[in-house]
Amino acid sequence: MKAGSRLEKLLNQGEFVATAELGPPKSADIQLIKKKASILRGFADAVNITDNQTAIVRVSSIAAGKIALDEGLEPIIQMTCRDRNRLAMQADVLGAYVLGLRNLLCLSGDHQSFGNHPQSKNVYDLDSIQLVQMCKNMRDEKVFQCGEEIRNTKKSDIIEPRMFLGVASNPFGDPFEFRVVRLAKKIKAGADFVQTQCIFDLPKFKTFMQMVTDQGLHEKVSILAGVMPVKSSKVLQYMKNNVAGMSIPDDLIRRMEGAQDAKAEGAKICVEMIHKMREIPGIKGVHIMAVEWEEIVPTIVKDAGLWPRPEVAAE
Amino acid sequence: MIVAEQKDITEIVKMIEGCQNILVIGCDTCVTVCLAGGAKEVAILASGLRLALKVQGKEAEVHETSIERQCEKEFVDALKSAVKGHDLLISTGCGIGVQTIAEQFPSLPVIPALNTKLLGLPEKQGVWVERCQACGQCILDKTGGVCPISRCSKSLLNGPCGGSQNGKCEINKDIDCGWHLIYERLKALNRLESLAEIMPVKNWSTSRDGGPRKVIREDMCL
Amino acid sequence: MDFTPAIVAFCCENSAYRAADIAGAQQEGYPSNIRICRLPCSGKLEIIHILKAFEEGADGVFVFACHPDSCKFLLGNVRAGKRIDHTSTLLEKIGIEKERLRFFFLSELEWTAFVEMVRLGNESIRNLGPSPVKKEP
Amino acid sequence: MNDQDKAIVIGGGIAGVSSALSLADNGYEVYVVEKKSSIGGHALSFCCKATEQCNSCGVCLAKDKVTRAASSPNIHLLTHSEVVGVREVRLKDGGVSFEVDVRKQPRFIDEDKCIACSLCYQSCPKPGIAISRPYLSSIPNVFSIDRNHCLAFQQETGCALCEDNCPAGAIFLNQKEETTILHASALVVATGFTAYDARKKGHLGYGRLPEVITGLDLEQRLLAGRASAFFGPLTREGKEHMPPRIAFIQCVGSRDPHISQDYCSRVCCKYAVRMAAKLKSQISDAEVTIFYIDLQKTESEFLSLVEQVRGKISLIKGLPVEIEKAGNGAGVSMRYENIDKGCMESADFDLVVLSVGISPAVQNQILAETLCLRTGRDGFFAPLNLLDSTVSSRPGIFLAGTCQGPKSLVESVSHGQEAALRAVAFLRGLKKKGLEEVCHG
Amino acid sequence: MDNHLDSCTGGNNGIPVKIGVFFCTCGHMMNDYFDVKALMDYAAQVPGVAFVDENRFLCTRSGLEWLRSKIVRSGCNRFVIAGCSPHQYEVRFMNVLEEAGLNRSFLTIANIREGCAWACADKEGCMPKARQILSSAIKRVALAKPLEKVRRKVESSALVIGAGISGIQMAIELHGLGLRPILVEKQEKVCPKDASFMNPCTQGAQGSDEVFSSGWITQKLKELDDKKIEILTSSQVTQVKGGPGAFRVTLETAGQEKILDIGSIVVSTEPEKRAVQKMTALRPSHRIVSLSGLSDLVTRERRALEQILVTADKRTKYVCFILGEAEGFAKRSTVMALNEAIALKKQFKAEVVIAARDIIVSGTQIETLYQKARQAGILFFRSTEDSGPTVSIEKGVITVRIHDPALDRPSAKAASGNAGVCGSQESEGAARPVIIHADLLVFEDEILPGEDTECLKNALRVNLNKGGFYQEANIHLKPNLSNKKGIFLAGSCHGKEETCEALGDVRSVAMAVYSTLSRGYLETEQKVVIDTDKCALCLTCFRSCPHQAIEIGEVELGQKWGAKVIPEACQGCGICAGECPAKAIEMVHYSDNQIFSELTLER
Repeated sequence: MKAGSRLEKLLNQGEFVATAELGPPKSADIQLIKKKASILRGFADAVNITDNQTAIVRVSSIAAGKIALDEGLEPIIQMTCRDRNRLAMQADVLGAYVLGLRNLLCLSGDHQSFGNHPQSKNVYDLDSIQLVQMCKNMRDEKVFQCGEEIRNTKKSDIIEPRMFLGVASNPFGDPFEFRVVRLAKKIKAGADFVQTQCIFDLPKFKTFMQMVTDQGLHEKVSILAGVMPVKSSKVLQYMKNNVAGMSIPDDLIRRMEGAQDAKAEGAKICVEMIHKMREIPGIKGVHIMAVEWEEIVPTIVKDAGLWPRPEVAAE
Repeated sequence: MIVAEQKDITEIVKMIEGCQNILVIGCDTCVTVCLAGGAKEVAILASGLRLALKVQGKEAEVHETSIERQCEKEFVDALKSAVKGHDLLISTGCGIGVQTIAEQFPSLPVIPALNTKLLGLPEKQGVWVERCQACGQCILDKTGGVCPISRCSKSLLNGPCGGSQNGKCEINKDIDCGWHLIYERLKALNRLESLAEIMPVKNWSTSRDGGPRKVIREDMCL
Repeated sequence: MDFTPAIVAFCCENSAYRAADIAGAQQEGYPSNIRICRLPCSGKLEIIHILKAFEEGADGVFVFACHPDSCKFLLGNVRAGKRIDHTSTLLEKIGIEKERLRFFFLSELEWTAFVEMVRLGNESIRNLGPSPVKKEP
Repeated sequence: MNDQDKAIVIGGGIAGVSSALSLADNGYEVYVVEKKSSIGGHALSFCCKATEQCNSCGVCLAKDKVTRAASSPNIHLLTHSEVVGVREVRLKDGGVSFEVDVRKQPRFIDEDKCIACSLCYQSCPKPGIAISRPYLSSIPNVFSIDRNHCLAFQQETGCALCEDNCPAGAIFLNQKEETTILHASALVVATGFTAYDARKKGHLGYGRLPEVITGLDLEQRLLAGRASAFFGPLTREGKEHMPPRIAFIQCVGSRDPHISQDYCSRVCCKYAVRMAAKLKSQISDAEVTIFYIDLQKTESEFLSLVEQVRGKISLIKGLPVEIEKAGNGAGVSMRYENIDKGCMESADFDLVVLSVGISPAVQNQILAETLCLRTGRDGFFAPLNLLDSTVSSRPGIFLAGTCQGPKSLVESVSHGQEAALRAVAFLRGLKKKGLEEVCHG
Repeated sequence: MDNHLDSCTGGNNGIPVKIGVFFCTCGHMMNDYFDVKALMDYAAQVPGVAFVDENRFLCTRSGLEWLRSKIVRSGCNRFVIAGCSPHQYEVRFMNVLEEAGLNRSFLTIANIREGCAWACADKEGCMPKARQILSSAIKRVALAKPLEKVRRKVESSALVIGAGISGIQMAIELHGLGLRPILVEKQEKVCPKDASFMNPCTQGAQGSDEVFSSGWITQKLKELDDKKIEILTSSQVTQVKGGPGAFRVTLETAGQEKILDIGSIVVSTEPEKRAVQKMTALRPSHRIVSLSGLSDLVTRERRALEQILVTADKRTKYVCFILGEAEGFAKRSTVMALNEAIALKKQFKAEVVIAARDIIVSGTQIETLYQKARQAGILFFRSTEDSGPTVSIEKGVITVRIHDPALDRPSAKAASGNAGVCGSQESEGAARPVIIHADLLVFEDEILPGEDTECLKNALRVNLNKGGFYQEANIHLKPNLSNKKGIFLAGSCHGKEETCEALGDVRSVAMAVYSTLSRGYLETEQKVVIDTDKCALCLTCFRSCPHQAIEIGEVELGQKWGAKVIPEACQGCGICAGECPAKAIEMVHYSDNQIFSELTLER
């Protein structure tokens, strides 16, 4: 056991896990967090709590994560390198840990120019890989980035934050050949699980996974494939044109256009995608990114035959 | 070289509010080469200000001069006589120039006519691009001679983020992805394997983050 | 109102200057308040020259260049065009109507056009009234 | 100066001028014998075809050349002059040379004295007819008096107003025709072309209908002023101020076996489209149509020009069968064959421009006899070998420009240089030979 | 107000400026417009003016004589001539100055005839304007600086790049003029890439079918040999410095670097050929060829051709040419097509069809060739602008459909019936295309700039036009100048299509080259001067000079670097002076101060 988080345990049990996403509100509205949490409860083994997603100010991921935890979810705290330097990050890791949060997803983070404070100064003291490394060292070497031991005073004993560390991977970014290398790097840095960018272009993803398995990376880390239900063809079109590092086949867009009930079709596609994912060797689960559409998650999980979710086996 | 860009003249016109006798000082080095503050631009700016003042019906004199390098006290000192009788100095030098002038002429207000933008080079005539952040700890040896600090929007040290597509950066289609360039370069040099190593956390204390910096060459100190 | 604007016309000697000559020789009169300044090529015209003209009290500045692609020096008219765009934005920011700076394409043989342009140009400047630069403090 | 350093260029058109310039630039003494009162030929009577951009018609190029020629110390202009005889003479050093008789018609104004102040012109009772100058700053920039119209030669009283008014005392009404003899070892024939006389094509109505003009007429009109000037207020279908309808007719006197001018004049498509574009740029609402057989899409600039006018003017494949006064009195009506539609159609126009072709100059035959040169069946001077069209059938005489066959303005300039090259090579050859013989002797 | 005086004495190294003003009254004509006497008085009182006089006709021989004597006697060192436009006699007057031992730039013309007397719409405006013109002319001349003349010896060698047909001819012509041509070819041996590129323009028309075959070339190659013309094979130009008369050219010859001093450079490279899109779209077949492919068949692989066009069964064979698919070089295609068509008709008794929008005949004898083709019984179909011929391959049979509206006319029934011979008439319909089952289908080639154009362009620093061929788009460069003086363009590299045209072009270029080199030296005025101390080496002038007349390097041997003008290449436009951010560049005859001095208005 590295962190002993629920997610970790389920993966160790060899379950095909399903994680979801919970975007904290752009206001101090605690009810919204609770509402979303209640939707997802029982349908996701863990939920990512996003960190100022697309560089738009929101309730901090750790605070929201704590609430989710209290609501009976297993949160995965996302942490970007955009907004904090190494001090703040380590402080937050400690903070998250003392609040009982056990999963941490380390990200570079979208550039602030996308968000609602494009004029802000970005930090990028570390990059995502260095962040993972730092957290791993905090957990396993029990030291801060500076090398100091993690103890309050010389006399007091070492109490380190033990986080189950995740990273993101975008199989569709360029240069394509480098994507696997980068994943390998992240694993080397200490990643325990990987959540991929949401996948629409299956063939390309398969080639990616082929390269991954060829290098045996799938044995070193648990890979959760990202899937995304979309409400309309417009969303796809938008992502195709505006979201960097996205590969979306046109026939998919056409299919959505053709559909009478776009939403239903979106969900259907997502389900199909999940089924296909299960067949790909090296995939240990799915990460369902129903951005601002949490209510669809239960349906998808059910239709995908992933319900009910397994329990952690008692030791 | 240092690349600067002239401020909007309206901004400058506001800054000279109420001054009677103005001297525009050009710099014959970097800002001349980057076509922002050389003799030609000084003349245009001065003339522009004169016109602006006349249009506002104000009486004021605007004179012009130019020196070798505004970032050298000795050169700036040489302005002493030229400066006499002026109640405002405008520097078309980079930020360094403005401050040197301020230091040398403590009693006179000096205002900047330029925005100092970047350390870079002309990509083509009239287009300048950034190449260095003066981080104080060069790693170009590891990155095939392409600087990730200045050319990656996130100054990442371990390869392109997920936003890199078709060699372009996620924040803007006409910005090259610095890491893509590094990748291509190392591929050409066939040293890709070096990218597999994790580049350690950078020591930013050598950059601005370590507070105002200083370079001391003991042997050269008199 | 009775006001004769002072107008400086920068003329490329390969086109407009000759056109002006022919117009003259044809006894094809054009306003006498147009002051012609001969240039080897519109590409020689600098921003500062235009500004100086206004400083000296010109109410309008006309620039005559050869037609695109026919500059004897290939790019003179292109350069002139760019400089003039730059100048007119500058003028506007300074508070001088950019209509006071006019850019024309002309060939040596189009002297009738020259006369027409000068006359119309002169009218438009007249309508604009004296240059704001001349305001007495 | 030695004959082998001299050349005579017959014809002061653009080809001749460019030839003369090339020779003069290399230190040769050049005599340009021009029939008219000034050099430059057709080229200088053309207008600038620039629209929003330059359409590279080359008139300014011609003007440049002519001005340069005028100021070249090695070039001597003989205006009002014609070559009337040529004899070959052997020189002492064994080289050959030509002895050329040049007859100069009186201009009645002394070129050296005249200062082109135009006072004579102003004082003349028949200005522009009796005393004239082809165009401003013509070269030489000197007026000339036409004996057929000048009153001094008609009335017994004898008008001499010009003489009295000339401040420079440059007028000599008693000037006589004179013949001078020139020596040179090389001759360049550059007598140019004659525009096809559209009157011969009665059905097109040129000379009969005022609305029908030739390309050359249009050139001159556009040179004199803006296009809008030559249409009055057009009223038709009861409406006022209707846009002018203009037609260009291609291949008038070209590609026409019936008149044994079965060659393409090479320039018409280009000048028609250029002028169409020009008209369109001056009268934005004008309806311009070009009637043609085959559009000669050759040079890249022309292709882009065609692109430029695409959609703005209409191109119809087919030629008119007849042009008559329009029934309703407004303009002319034309019946034509529309090859693309494969039928006869008819339309009305306010102006019809005939793109007249390039015909051999009328005097070619006479000149050919004087110079003992061969002309082709098409009436142009025939080169020995089409791969080098500047070499005439007689050694020492070279051909330049449209006297040898249809050429555009720029092509003529180029051809002029070619002829100069041949002349230079020939003269150098003579010199060498001369030297050798001297050494032997 | 007249500070221009003190400011300029410096330019006149200390000697006080004394200005002489001469009026030409053009007869008495000027007096009709304004009071010349009054003007003279006005001029006399302008500071710096030391001498004023008038003459009735300065431009005449006697006038110039008078001027010369006055210039000498007046003891002035700057002169203004008030009279007609500078475009009339400026040059003559400047020459007079020179003869009088003064620099020609110490003269300014006050254009009070065309520029004022004749031009003023309002007579009362005339006098003041004349005064203004005069005063600014005086100020201007007071500021005048001398125009230095530079005389440079020139090399008699000329580099001919590309040993194609044009290149070879060029070398021979230049040699004939006593110059030293050096032929550069990137292939390892000189054999024009494609003799057929330039098609015998006069073939057929002249009867001699071999005006221009390989025979022509072998003969020329021999000539090269006999004349001992220097040829550098497998060589490429990598860098060119200097200007007309004195280029320093760096070549790569068989891997070796070689540096040559060259007087003048001629580009005569050959373009590339490519199959037109319409052809590449089709399934490749030995029965579908490009024009050049066809001429290869004709000349080299006759057997193959026979297999296509001669078979046991006596069925007539059909050959179809489709023209007008490629942009540009239409003349070349037409001529080639006509020639080949006639040949095939003659030799194989085949039915030959040429489908084209327009027949291009604007060249030497092409019309005749066209007529000849018609008489030979070749069928011409005119496809319309919007519906070109379509090609399809149906079970191995190449089928061409052509819409020729001419055939829809009853009158043309006969013709269409005739067309029927070479195919079948499609069922009745408004527009009935002619259908041809072609045994041989021929497309024109698309002509593209040579593949080395880009790098050669960079080495020579010359411009290309939109099509990527060597530029000449600007009328002032015609007939064959590049944007850089001393570098010329000859033949197909700038769009010449016919052999005659190309060879003619070669000769006119040869003449131009000779004109630059024949005198053995070049004398040019230093119109532009660069103040090295001010030069910030920003390269702006270097980049923006349209004639590539500015170089960066040691200003004087062993001195520090700076920008320097190559006077022989400079054409005096002043663009560089306008761009220079350090104000280091000045046009001698149009200095800023001079221009400013003309702007001051009388108040």
